[in-house]
Amino acid sequence: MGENEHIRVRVKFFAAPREALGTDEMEIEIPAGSTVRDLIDRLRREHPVLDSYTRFLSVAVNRAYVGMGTELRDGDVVACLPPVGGG
Amino acid sequence: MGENEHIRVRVKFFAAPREALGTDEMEIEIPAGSTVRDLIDRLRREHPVLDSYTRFLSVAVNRAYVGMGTELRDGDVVACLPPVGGG
Amino acid sequence: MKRFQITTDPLSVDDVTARAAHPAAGAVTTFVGLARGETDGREVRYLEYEAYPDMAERQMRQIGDEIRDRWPTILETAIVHRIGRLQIGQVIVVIAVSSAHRQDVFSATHYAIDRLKQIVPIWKKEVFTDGEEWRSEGVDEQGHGS
Amino acid sequence: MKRFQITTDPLSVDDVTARAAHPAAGAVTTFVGLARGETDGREVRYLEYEAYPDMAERQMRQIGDEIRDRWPTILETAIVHRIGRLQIGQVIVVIAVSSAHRQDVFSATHYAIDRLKQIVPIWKKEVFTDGEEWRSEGVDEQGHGS
Repeated sequence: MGENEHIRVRVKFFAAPREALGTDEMEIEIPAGSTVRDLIDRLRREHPVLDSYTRFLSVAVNRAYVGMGTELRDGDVVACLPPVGGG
Repeated sequence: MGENEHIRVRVKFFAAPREALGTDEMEIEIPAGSTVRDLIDRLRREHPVLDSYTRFLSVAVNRAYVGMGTELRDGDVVACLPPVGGG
Repeated sequence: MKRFQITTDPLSVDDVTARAAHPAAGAVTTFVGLARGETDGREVRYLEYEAYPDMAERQMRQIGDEIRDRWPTILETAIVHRIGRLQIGQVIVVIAVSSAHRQDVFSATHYAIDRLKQIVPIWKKEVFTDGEEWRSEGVDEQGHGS
Repeated sequence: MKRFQITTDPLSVDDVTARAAHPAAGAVTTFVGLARGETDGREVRYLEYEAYPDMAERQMRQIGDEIRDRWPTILETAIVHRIGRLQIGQVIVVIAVSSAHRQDVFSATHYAIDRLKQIVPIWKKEVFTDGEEWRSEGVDEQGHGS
């Protein structure tokens, strides 16, 4: 891929950050080679309201938990998961 | 109570000994002062078919487990309980 | 609705769960005993359960008291045991234990079924294609330990 | 009948017990989570549950796999979690674990609810008379540990 290539990912939000943001999903274009951490940093810059939720955020890509260093691919579904509270 | 006084107790049978005996209940007259052990010995003599079941028999009087030395009183309900198998 | 009962009717786990209801309950654990179609490799056709009902209900109530003594966090215990003929796969017994939180409900329910098998006057007969046998945990029909 | 499911429908313990059915099963343990009307002394009016359903069902299936690895005696695991608005006293989640005998079902069911609270993407909002709060075990709304 060239230096200026971009990929598109779908980002899902739940619970408190979803309410703070006012939306449960957005499409984002990011440079090819971006990691989950790059994406989260970008989201924090563009949506400062997310700031207080990112400390304990877990992230899933295509329905599986991943680490912050995971490189994203075009078409990935990235879920921002605050601490869970089922049961 | 005089030496020749008698009491009547109701004896209940369950499961294997009930089937061997062919009845689930009998009224028995025994001398006043008889213990549970006296009653069981008497039953074994009069109903040898019970013999193979008495080794592991527990006894309840008026719905509560009792020891073999317990003295019986007139009107008691004595239950002969083979090893239980609920659940 | 009795919390401790011997019955000839089919059992429902929801029904027994409701019998252990309590306004402060946040967790209920149930134990469900099912009629198995096999014992020691032998095919069981059906089971026959018999009880001394009055005493059995009294003993089950005692198990509820013992649980409350051992685990003060437990709110309610309910035990319903079916008797009569049971087909393979049918529910024999349901125990339900409620508490505000989940910490002690598993131990208490485990204790309840262990104690039921020790002190509650209920008997099980397994009926095979070629005979039948009264069964107790650890003691066979003739009363010999196994 | 799915063994692992997120649903908006009311739950039945009998239904989830049936989802863990197995021809060799002789014992089923269930865990039933109920909506509590009080948290830290504050009155809760009702609860709102939200999930990431696809991933939640996948994670619940993983819990079933983990249980089979840890306790080879376990035959089946079923987990059904309700989402949407839940009134106080209603059933939030039912877990059922089956086995031939009772020895491991309690530990396995306990493990299942502990794991569900760790790895399944489901969130709970408590709605009070004077506000509301997203709740996680050990972490409050702002993400601070408690």
